[in-house]
Parts: sequence; C-alpha cells; structure tokens
Amino acid sequence: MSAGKTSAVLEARNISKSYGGVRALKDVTFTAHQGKVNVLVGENGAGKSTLMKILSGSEQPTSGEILLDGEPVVLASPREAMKRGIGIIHQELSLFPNLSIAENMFAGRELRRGGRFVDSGAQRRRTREVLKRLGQDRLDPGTLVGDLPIGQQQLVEIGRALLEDVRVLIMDEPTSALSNHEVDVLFGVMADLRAQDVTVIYISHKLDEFRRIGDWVTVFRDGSLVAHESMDSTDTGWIVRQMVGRDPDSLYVRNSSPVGDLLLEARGLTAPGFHDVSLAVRKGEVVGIYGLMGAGRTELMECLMGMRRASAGEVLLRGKPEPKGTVQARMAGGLALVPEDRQRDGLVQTMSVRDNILLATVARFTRAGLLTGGAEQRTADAKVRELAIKSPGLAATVTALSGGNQQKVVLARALLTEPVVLLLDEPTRGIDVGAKAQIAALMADLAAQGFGVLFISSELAEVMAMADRVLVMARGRITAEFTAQTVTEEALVTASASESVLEGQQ
Amino acid sequence: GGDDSSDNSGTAATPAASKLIVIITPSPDNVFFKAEQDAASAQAKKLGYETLVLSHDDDPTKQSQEVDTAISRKAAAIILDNAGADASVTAIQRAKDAGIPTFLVDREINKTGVAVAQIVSNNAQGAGLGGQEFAKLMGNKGEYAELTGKPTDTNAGVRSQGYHGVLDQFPDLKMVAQQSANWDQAEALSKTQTILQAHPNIKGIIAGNDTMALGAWAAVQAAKKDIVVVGFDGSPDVVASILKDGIKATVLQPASKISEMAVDQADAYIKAGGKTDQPEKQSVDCVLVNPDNAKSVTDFAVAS
Amino acid sequence: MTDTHVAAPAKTAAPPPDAPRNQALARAALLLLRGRTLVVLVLLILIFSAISSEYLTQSNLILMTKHVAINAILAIGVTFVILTGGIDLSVGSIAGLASMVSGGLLFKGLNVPGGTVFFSVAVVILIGIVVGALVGAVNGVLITRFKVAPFIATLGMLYVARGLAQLHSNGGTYPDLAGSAARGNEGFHFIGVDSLLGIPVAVWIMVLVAVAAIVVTTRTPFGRRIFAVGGNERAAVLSGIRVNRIKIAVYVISGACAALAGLLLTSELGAAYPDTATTYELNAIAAAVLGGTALAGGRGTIIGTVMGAFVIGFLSDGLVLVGVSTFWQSVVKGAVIVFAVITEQAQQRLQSGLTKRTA
Amino acid sequence: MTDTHVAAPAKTAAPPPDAPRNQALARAALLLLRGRTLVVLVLLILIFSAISSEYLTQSNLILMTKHVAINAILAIGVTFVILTGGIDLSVGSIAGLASMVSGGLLFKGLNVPGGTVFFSVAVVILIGIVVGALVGAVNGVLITRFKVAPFIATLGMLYVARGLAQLHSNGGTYPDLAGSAARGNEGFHFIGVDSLLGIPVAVWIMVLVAVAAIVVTTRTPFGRRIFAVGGNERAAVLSGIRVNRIKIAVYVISGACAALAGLLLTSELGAAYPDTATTYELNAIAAAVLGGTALAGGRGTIIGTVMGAFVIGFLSDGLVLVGVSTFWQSVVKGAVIVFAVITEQAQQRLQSGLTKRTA
Ligand SMILES: Nc1ncnc2c1ncn2[C@@H]1O[C@H](COP(=O)(O)OP(=O)(O)OP(=O)(O)O)[C@@H](O)[C@H]1O
Ligand SMILES: Nc1ncnc2c1ncn2[C@@H]1O[C@H](COP(=O)(O)OP(=O)(O)OP(=O)(O)O)[C@@H](O)[C@H]1O
Ligand SMILES: O[C@@H]1[C@H](O)[C@H](O)CO[C@H]1O
Ligand SMILES: [Mg+2]
Ligand SMILES: [Mg+2]
Repeated sequence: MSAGKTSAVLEARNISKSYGGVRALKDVTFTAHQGKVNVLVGENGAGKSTLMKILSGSEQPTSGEILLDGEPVVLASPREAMKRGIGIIHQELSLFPNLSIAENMFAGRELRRGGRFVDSGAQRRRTREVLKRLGQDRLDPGTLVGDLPIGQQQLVEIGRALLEDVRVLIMDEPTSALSNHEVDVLFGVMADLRAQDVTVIYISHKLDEFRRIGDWVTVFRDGSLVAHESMDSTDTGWIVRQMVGRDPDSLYVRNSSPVGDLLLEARGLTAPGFHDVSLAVRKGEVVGIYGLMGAGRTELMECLMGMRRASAGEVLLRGKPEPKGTVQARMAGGLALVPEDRQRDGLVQTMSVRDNILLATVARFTRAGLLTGGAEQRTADAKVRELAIKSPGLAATVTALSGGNQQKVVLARALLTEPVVLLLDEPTRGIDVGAKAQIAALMADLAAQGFGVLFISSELAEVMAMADRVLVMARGRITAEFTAQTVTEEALVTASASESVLEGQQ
Repeated sequence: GGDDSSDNSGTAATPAASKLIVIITPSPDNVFFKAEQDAASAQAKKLGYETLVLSHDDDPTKQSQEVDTAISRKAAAIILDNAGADASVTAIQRAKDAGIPTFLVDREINKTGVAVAQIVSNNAQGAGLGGQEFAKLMGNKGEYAELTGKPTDTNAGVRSQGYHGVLDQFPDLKMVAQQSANWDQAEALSKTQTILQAHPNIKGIIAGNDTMALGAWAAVQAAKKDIVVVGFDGSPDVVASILKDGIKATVLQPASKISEMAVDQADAYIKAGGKTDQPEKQSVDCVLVNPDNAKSVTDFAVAS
Repeated sequence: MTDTHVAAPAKTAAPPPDAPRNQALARAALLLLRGRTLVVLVLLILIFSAISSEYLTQSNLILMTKHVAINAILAIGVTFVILTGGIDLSVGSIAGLASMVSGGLLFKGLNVPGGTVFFSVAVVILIGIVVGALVGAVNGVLITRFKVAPFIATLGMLYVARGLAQLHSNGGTYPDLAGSAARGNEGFHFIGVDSLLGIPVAVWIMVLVAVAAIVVTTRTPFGRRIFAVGGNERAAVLSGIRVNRIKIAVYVISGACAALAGLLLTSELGAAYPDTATTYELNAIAAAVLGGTALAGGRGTIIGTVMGAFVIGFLSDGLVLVGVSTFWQSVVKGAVIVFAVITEQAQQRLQSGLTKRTA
Repeated sequence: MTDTHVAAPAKTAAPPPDAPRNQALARAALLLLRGRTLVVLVLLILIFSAISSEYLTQSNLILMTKHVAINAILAIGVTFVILTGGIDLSVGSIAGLASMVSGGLLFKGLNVPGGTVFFSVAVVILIGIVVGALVGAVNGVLITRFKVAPFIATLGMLYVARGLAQLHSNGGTYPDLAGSAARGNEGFHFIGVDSLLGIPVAVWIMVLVAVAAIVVTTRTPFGRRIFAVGGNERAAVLSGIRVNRIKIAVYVISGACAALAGLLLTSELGAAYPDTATTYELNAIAAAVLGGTALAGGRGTIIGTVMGAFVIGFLSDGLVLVGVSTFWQSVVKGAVIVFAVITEQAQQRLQSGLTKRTA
C-alpha cells in the first residue's frame, strides 16, 4: 500500500522526557500522517510508550512542543487529549476489574437517560455492537472484566477506544495478547478507521503483522527517532537493522540437543479450564503449546506450577509423582514459571529491580541467617548483564523499566531458581525482536544444558521456529501434537480451531 | 420463636408483676462502680428481684439504648449511675413515661421531677473535707497540681469547686497545673509525670477521684519524690495505700450504702404502688479517710 | 443477539459445553451466599427470640430499628468513601461537632452584633449538615490536593473535629434543645423522638437516605464513577474521570451523613454534648464491611451496608435484652462480626472465581 | 549463559551519560525529605522548648521517650502487619488481655488442684507475651485460612480480647503487682519503673525491639518476603513464598509486641485493669503511617515508625507540659499528624517518580 500524499495531524517537536536520571526521549520530532496507519517500532525501552503517553496527555514532556493541525497545544491531562479527539489504547491495560464490560466501555462518559441516570440498556446494546465488530459476539457485556482472560481484556480496551469519536487513535501494542484471528479482525477494523480518515498510531513488536497494515514506519532507538519512512520503501531486514543496528539473519535459534530422560510428565490432568491433559517434557527438549485465546493453556501452566489445584490426574517430576501440588513443592522439584500477566503475577511493583530478581532465591544469600548485600548485588548484576536488562540501576523500582525489560526481570528470577523445566507463558509477549531472539537462544541453550522447556505461544511463526515439538490446545484439551518436522501453519490453525473436539464429544 | 412459655415470658406479660431491676453504671473497672453494682445487685436479690446489670461506659447513647431495653423488658425499676447530667434526662424521662421509676445514685442530673430519687454523696461537703486535709498536709503552702475528672460529669466540677473553696483561701498555696485525666488511671499517670517535669517543685497533687490518685501516686513513686497525694472515693486500693504511707488521704463516699438505699427505696416505691415518702434529692455525707481511721474502712464503709 | 454464524475460532470465547449447568449452580449458590448477611440476621433473630419472648415484639423491633438507624446512616456515608478505596475515621467526631453546632444554635442562639439570633429547627438542622459536609470537604481536599493518605487525613480530623466540638461549649453540654415558641425554634425532638404512622421519624430518615444512596450508587454516572475510581484509580484518570472531584464528593457525602446521624442522636438524647458518637466510626466501617463492601474499594452495595448495620444493632440490643453480661457482650459481638464475614468471604471467593486480583 | 548466539547490545544497560548528576541531586532531595518526620520532630522540640524551658531538659526527654516506648513497641508490631498489606486493630485489646493475664498471675496466682501456684516475674512476663502471640496467631489464621478481611478479623478480636480481659477479673482491677519474696514473684516494677544507666528499662526494651525489627525487616529473607507479600501477593506466591505463613507470623509478632507494650504499661502503673490501652491501636497505626509505611503494604521502615511514635509522643506530652487545655490538645494533635504526612507525601512522590501505580 502506498503512503501517498499526506498531511500531518499530530506532531511532536523536539520532545525530550527525563525520569529522574533516565532520559526516556531525546529531542524527538515525530509526525503522524492524517488518515494513515503510522507504525512505531523499536527495542524495549526505546521510548515509544513514553512518547505516546505524552501525546495522549497522561505525561508531560520535559521540553518540546506538540502541534495538532499545525497549532501548538498543551495536553495537560488525558481528558484534554480526549476532548481534542486523541484516544489511546494503553500498553498496560487500564481497565476496571470490578466493573462489567459495558461499564468499562463507558466509564467516564456514560450514556444517560433523562439526563441524570445511566442508560445501562443502551450501554449494553452499544457494547454488544462493538464486541461484534471485534468478533466477540458471544461475550456478554455484563461479564466482569476481572473475570476475563487477558486477551479478552485487551479487546475490551480496544473496544473502549473504538466507541469514542477520535481523530487520532494511538494503539500501544494492542495485539500483544491476541492470537492471529483476533489480530485479523482488528486489522479489518483499522482499515475501516483509515477509510474514515482516522489517524492511527500503531506500536507493535510483531514485524510480519504490522507490515500488513502500516503506511508509515518510524523507528526508535535509545530514546531517539532514528528513521521515518513510508512502509513501501522498507523491508523487514531494513527495519530490524534500524532497530538493533545489525543484520537480522538468525533471529530464532533452534534447539538441536539430543533428547534424554523424562523430566516433567502430566497424566490426565484436569482442573477448571482444561481437561484430561497428558504431556511430557524431556531433557534437552523445547516444547511449545499453541492455541487460541482462552484455550486453557495458562490454567494448565498454573496447575503444573501448583498455583491451581488439579481435580484429577497427576504430575511427575523426573519420573516421581509430586502429589503435594503446592508452588513450593513444584519449585523444589525443579519447575519455575514465567507468568503471562507480569503486572498481576510477576512483579512486586513496590520493590527494586534487584529484589525482584532475587525474590525466589533470597534465602541463598544469607550468612548466619542474615542477608549478605554483596552476594545479592553480584548475583543480580550478573543476571542483568546476562539478559541485557536495560535499567537505571539495580536499586530502581521495577516499575521504572519498560514493559519488555520488566518481562526480563521476571525471567531472571525464574532462571535463578535453576529449574529443571522452565515454564514460560507467552514469554515473548511485548518483547522486541532482539530480545525475542535472545529468549529463543536462551531456551535452546537451556535445552543444550540438559533442561527442559515448556512454553506457550500464540504466534505461529514463533512456535514453529522455536519448538522441537508443538502441542495444540483447544477448549481445554490437547488436540494435536507435531514435531518440528511435521508442523505446518495450516495444521496448527486447524487443530486450534478444533470443531472436532466438540463433535467428538457428542 | 415467641411461643415458648418459660416463666420469663409469663413475667413479662404482666408488667405489674415484674420482678426485674435494671442496674446501669459506668465501667466497673473503677472499683467504685463495681462496688455500686455489687451492692445494688445483692440488695435487689435479697429483696427477691431479678437483676440485669449493664454498663454504659460513660456514653449517653449507649445508656439511652440500655434504658430502652429496660423499657422493653418492662423493668420494675432502674438504678442508674448516669452518663451525663444533661444528656441523661431524656432517657430517664422516657422510662418515666413508660411507667418505670428511675433511682439515681452517685451522680445527679440537671433536672428534678424526672427521676424518683437522686441519692448522691455530698460532694461539696466531701471536697471541703479533702481540701482541708490537703491544705493541712501541705502546711498551707507550696505548689500543687489538680487532676480533674470527666468534664461531662457534674461531680468533677462540684469536687473541683469544693477543693478550691478551701485551697484558694491560702495565698501561699499555688496551683501550677490543672489537667483533666478523665477519671482514668493510665492517663493520670502519664499526665502527672509530664506535669512533674514542667513543675519540679510541686509538693502536692489533689485528684478528683481515687483511680486518678492511684495513677498520680504511681508517677510520684517512679519520680522518687515526696509529694502529697489526696484522692476521693475511699476505694480499697487507696485505703491500702494510705495504710502503707503512700497516698495521704481520700474522701470516702458510702457507695455501697447509697446503692442499697436506692434499691430499698425502689422496693418501697414498687410495693406502695408508685409512691415515695422520701425527697427526690438526698445526699449522704462523706467521711475523710487518713492513716488515723484507714484501718476501719472496708468496702466503701467506715466501721463506726 | 448473536445467532448469526461466525467463523469457528470466535467460538472459543464461549464457555465449555458443560458450563451452563455449572454456571446456573454457581449462580444459585451465589444468590444464597449474597443473602448471607441476611441469613446471619435471621439466625440472630431466631436465637434471641427463642431466649426472650420480648425480642420479637413489634415494639422491640421498632426500637431496635431506630437504634440501627443512626449507625446505618453513618455507615452509608462511609460506604461511599470505602467504595472509592478510601476510609473515613472522622465520622464519629463529625457527628459530635454537628451536634454541638446545632445544639448551640438551639440552646443559646447565634451572637451577632446587636443581639442573639435564633433559627428555626429546619435551618438549624441544615446548618448542622452543612458543617458536616464542610468538614468532609476538608478531608477530601487533604486527600486529593495534598495527597495525604485517607487514613491519616481522617484520623487527624477525628482529633480536630472532636477538639472543636469540645471547644464549642468549653467541654460542657447544651442541656435543653426544646427551644421555645417565642424564639420560633421549637420541635427539634421531631427527628429523633417522634413517630409517623407508628414508625420513628429516624427510621423514615434512614430509609430515605438509603434509597437515595442506592439510586445514586447504582443508577447515576457519578455512582458508577465511584466504583471506577475504587476499582482502578489510574484507569479512571486515563478515562478522563475527574478523580479528585469524585473523591471530594464522597467525603462530603460521608460528612453530611455523619452530621445527620449526629443530629438524630442529639434529638433523641435531648441534649448536645461534645463526646457524642465517640468511636462510632468503627461500628460504621464494620457495618459496611460486614455488608460486603471491600476495603480495597470498587466493590460493595448500600443495601449490604444497611444489612450490616442491622446485624450489629440487632446483635447488640439482643445481648442487652437477654441480659448477657457486659463482658460477654463484647466477646460475642466480636465473634459474630468475624463469623458473619467468614460467610461473606465464601461469597466473594465464589463470585470472583479463581483468578483473584491482589494488586 | 547465552551470549553465544546473539550479540545483543549489552551496553544499553548503562544509564545515559548525564544521569549521575541528576541522580545525585534527586538522591539528596530524597534524603532531606526522608528525614521529614525528623524535621517535624525537631520543629516540635524547638517550638515547645521556646515556650517552656522544662521541655528540653534531660529528665523530660527521658520521660517523654519512656512514654513513647509503649506506643513505639505497639507500632513496630503493627508495622510488620501493615507491610504485608494487613491491619491490626486488636493491639490495644491484646495489650489489655496480656496485662490482665500477667497481672492476675502476680496478684492471685494460678489455681491448680491442690492450691495456688505463683510464677517468677520472668515467667509471668513470658506467659503474657505468649498470650499476645497466641491471640495474634488466631488473627492470622482467621485471615489466611478463613479469608476474613484483616480489618474485620482484628476488629472482631478487638472486642473479643477486650471482653476476655474484662471477664478475667470480672471487670475489676488487680491493684497490687508488687509480689512478695515468699511467693518468689517480686520485681515486676523492673520493666516499667526502673532504670539502667540512667535510662528507663522500658526505653532499653524499645531499643532492643526496634533493633531486632530493623534487622529482621531489612537483613533477613523473612523480612524481604514480608515486603513481597505486601507488594504483590500473587507474585510472592509464584516465587515460592509461603504467603500464609508469613502473614500468620506478622500477626504473631504484632500480638507479642502488643502484649509486651501492655506489660510495660501495667508495670509502670503498678496495677492491671481490663481497659488498659483502650484505643491505643489508632495511635500505633498513626505512628506507622506517619513514619512512611504505606497502608497498601510493601512500603515502610521500622525506623520511620519509631520516628512517627516520637512525633506523636513528644507532641502529646509537650501539649500537656505547656498546659494547653485538653480540648486544644485534641485539635493540635490532629492538625500536626496531618501536617507531618503532607510532608511525607512529598517524599513519596519524589521517590516513586511520576508514574504511580494505583492498581
Ligand atoms: N516512570 C518512569 N520512571 C523512570 N523511568 C521510566 C519511567 N517510565 C519509563 N521509563 C524509562 O523510559 C524508557 C522508555 O520507556 P518506554 O516505556 O517508553 O519504552 P517502550 O519503547 O515503550 O518499550 P517497550 O517496547 O518495552 O514497551 C525506559 O528506559 C524506561 O526505563
Ligand atoms: N477468571 C475466570 N473466570 C471464568 N472463566 C475464566 C477465567 N479465567 C479464564 N477463564 C476461562 O478459562 C478458559 C481458559 O483461559 P486461559 O486464559 O487459560 O486461556 P489461554 O489458553 O491461556 O489463553 P491466552 O492466550 O489468552 O493466555 C477460557 O474458557 C476462559 O474464558
Ligand atoms: O463519684 C464517682 C466516683 O468518684 C468515680 O471514681 C468517678 O465517677 C464519679 O462520678
Ligand atoms: Mg511500551
Ligand atoms: Mg494464557
């Protein structure tokens, strides 16, 4: 698609932003083209979200100005940005878990009846329409958002933005928790918006994905804007080069270690969310679980880790049943989990980067019962270097890190427990290409050292590239299993849609 | 569930036959009120009544609700050591309107014709006694501090006035600090300690009741000072302290006697079908307790 | 409305095939549990009326309900605050201050240059409530503009308002609030003592306040925003909700409710004293939490709070009525409060399924 | 371990070049603000000593510190609880119960078949503390196993423990705790009345408790886990932390501290009465929050709590010392508490930068 002749709607001029000692943005001048999909890419921590927060009024720049239709404007609050027609879908979901989907959609701008009262009937109707537009016909607008899996929450967040009459819609990684089908639906919606002359700013780490929809691409590196091109004149290789400053040949490293003894085995495992699941992970093996949103993969992982009680079945670690089913017992048996929702399950937001990294292993750093600061510091520092975690310092609060770097902190913690089998629930969600490659390499490396890896992914390309063996889950059951040699995209999609599961039951 | 036929419900069905006396006092962790409760309850039982002993913790609202309960239970009479001279009037009036006579002990209310009797110790007279003894112990000169009671209790004011009626006549007796310790022992301790810091030359502390005197005495002992402490009530703990040459004096209120009088009068009133031959306001004189007579004091009474 | 056929994958959002039955069961269990406060209340009534035939008489029920009214009104105000994730420890003191202000106006009038003015009872009540609302506004401003934690701001106000109440009369009591025809300020006993259609006016007032609060919380944009603020404050800001305004408003409501409760109490007692409603804040908060309001904010109902107030009130009165000793009253009251919540918690667990947010 | 495959730009981990200077500045500002409780304290001391020359004497400072000790010990215990995101309203009642149990053992001994046993003072104190710890354990079990909200569980315990304290003596006071040589239980006054090296034993005890608490919170895995539980309970679970054990432990600590405080108070008073330490919970929580402990959990320091207790204590005593009337004491105390926190909030804002999490 062609960028064609365009005019600037929203411009950022010479914007800089510092958080204490951290310069998140350095003199950035950025233009969003009217009626186009403007894609922003860059490594984790490059400053993309920071710029978007500034453009949507929730953060103020340290210096620089914002122009809307060529006029300088001050966006002092989200409310003001909204009044000027700038809407945003935040990277970290900002929903009300205690309210229904419909109430979330209309929070702050409720539909009224008689001027004074909330017209909840109308809200529900319009919510249903929006959900339908997003392919979520079955979702009841009365459902509490806190009860939704993260992918559906992300759709609610998207739906909110669609309800508004916006001229500029900022989407900060809206698809990080969505699977291919929902992404397709969303792209359809974006095409509609573009047809209505709405300007879209779109941030994503999924290269193959945004190339399909983007008109312009802007690349950030280390707080600076390093390139701005029309999508047509670029290719994937060029984008990755701009982002990481090197050639992108071997993005994914495949494991090729010999497979050994059984490390983790589940037999007939059943719990709310999944049914009669049996699987095995061996020494030196990287196993992927593919499936659609809501397939029950997260529940399965949590159950393996001892966070949920199994109603039937058993889990064996290195051939021995582990009947206790507590997190401690599973951890002692050699499991570690990097959870899907890092804000909810991963990070202790009040703690420093160092303390978060060491949390699961803190008891190791004691002498005579007291913590030894030196050993702690050394260990945490080593992990930060090893995983290239970009942080203002070990003592900084973990919330000061960019999303992707927060993810690495959780990963570092899990690795420190020296697991026999590492469980990763969507480990690459919200992670830049460089880091993805790193995680793939890490998984391969672990396998080579004789560990097992079990990971969840909703990205076809990723799961195909990284897994030695792929299990497919649908509706709480394992519906298919492939090896790296036998797996194809079509086979995965078919197995994950899996009407056959249903039919098989009836 | 109102269909069970215990004798409880039988009694309640005919109010005239009610044999329940409700006794309401402040918190019994002041032995004074405990003595009051115990004496009233014992006397009532002796006269063949059931009793319900309640505590209002100096909260007039709680008291009001307890009076409501007495009305609900169709009590024959209420014996009350009230929670506030003004804030108690309505509740007592309500009981009266419901045909339940109230007999006040220890503390007066600011209205007559509502309660059948207000039997209190003669606080003014007692404070006069206490003041005189305190002045004497001080040698009619020197700095002293006063701990006053709960501001909402008339007794606090009457006693303070009574003390000053005597003490202010001595030009060399100088009050350097006056604080309310709300009748409370721990508060009296802490406040006295601080007062002793501010005024190291204090020679005496006069307290509006005995719990505060005990708190003050603990502070004096901790400071290892030679300070005259005088209280008011005649509680056993203070009497014991007097015998050990600790606290110097207290003013005994015949608490048990007052309670018994109230119950006796209630009984007479009930039996007479709602008539009394006693005046509403009755006061019983107090007795000074010092080392001379402390031995003969037992349970708020001086053996004569 | 979605019977039109869609591509297969979208269906994965639907629950597994056996869900409808399970869900119906879960919903029934939830309904039962939601009524748990009610169940506890009914249990209390059954137990007490088994012990004393006086408990379940019309007159005692009316009386107990009147006692409940004051705590219920306080608790309704506090519920607004808790729903936003705040807390209000100052309600007892605000009740005391309003009591003294209104009591003073009735008893001794207002000194103005050239004499003393007396206001009608309606105006006096209004002034009392406005005073409460103003103190609440100060709480709100401290919490929003000066970022003082609600616990501390309202704890400070607990002391300040109580001190002001005492200073108002220099510690004394305004003993007589009957007013006089000459001053045109008779009739204060109406709200706390009188009855309408056999029901105490105080109970009617409680009903009015409760109904208004239910409408506001469940049917108005303001009400829904209260839940939004309590559910996720950052998201509320990002949604353009004026969070500070909402917060100030709930403290104003709480202050006004506290003042109203204080005035009812004062009218009932016929005297205003500065210690009115001391420590009532704990009972009010307990009623709200007993009724299912989450202290973390975002979850709760007014009707639950009222039920909670009934449990506490019917329990306290019952213990007194059946003649349980003061000391045992304390023990039993504490135990019942905990017990009632153990059942409440079962509800919450069922309601929020297994994925509980703990952030 | 995996730097083989990807030559990831590891240097990105380094902060930008101009960071050190800015950071140093920010750190200096933070340090100044962190001392704000200290600043408020110094201000208080300056003001009071300007009014009264007796305020800043050695003996008065010692006395005030002794008064602080009791609240500080309560507050340290409560801080453990608040750090996990809980609250303990029962500490005042636990202090009262421990006071009665130990007081009873000293005054009348323990009735056993065949007579009455008296224990030595050390054993009596130990028993008191164990009672407090046990009550705390009950709180912890209610909160973890029965999922009762901490506010409600400990509010219930506030009533239950107080009731038990009253039942212990049937409402009465144990007036004489001096013991006797014959019974081998003399010397209870040591902890509350005596001094060592010119400093009251109670103050030494406070110092010991504070130092132990600092070490535990900052230098042990247990302490680290307390912060984790308060910061994000789910993340703590996933890190293999036994959240329930940690929670029970903090309530046990809080109960034991409360009992210790109750015993100090009792020793000082020389008498045990069931209303000992009524409403002290509010002051204890206020000290913790004044000292910068976040009620949401996960943030706070013991040293801050101790400072908070000093502010409250030095303020209260100062007001009495300079002869401010009771009513104004209340007003000023409330205002200072709020003021001190306004400055604390400034610190928090600086500390957490601009992106505050509110979830
Ligand atoms: N509140 C904050 N305090 C301190 N530093 C911050 C804060 N917010 C962001 N930063 C820093 O600013 C930089 C840019 O972060 P930003 O969130 O904009 O990155 P991003 O490009 O969106 O990354 P990602 O792809 O991981 O979402 C990072 O180094 C981050 O650590
Ligand atoms: N809190 C909840 N309440 C009710 N149902 C839930 C809840 N959480 C998950 N589910 C349901 O459980 C099933 C599995 O959800 P889960 O989040 O495990 O899927 P997933 O395969 O991990 O998908 P995703 O890719 O979104 O992580 C779905 O049917 C989902 O709707
Ligand atoms: O008369 C009593 C006693 O003195 C008691 O100690 C306090 O309250 C007063 O009313
Ligand atoms: Mg980002
Ligand atoms: Mg998942």
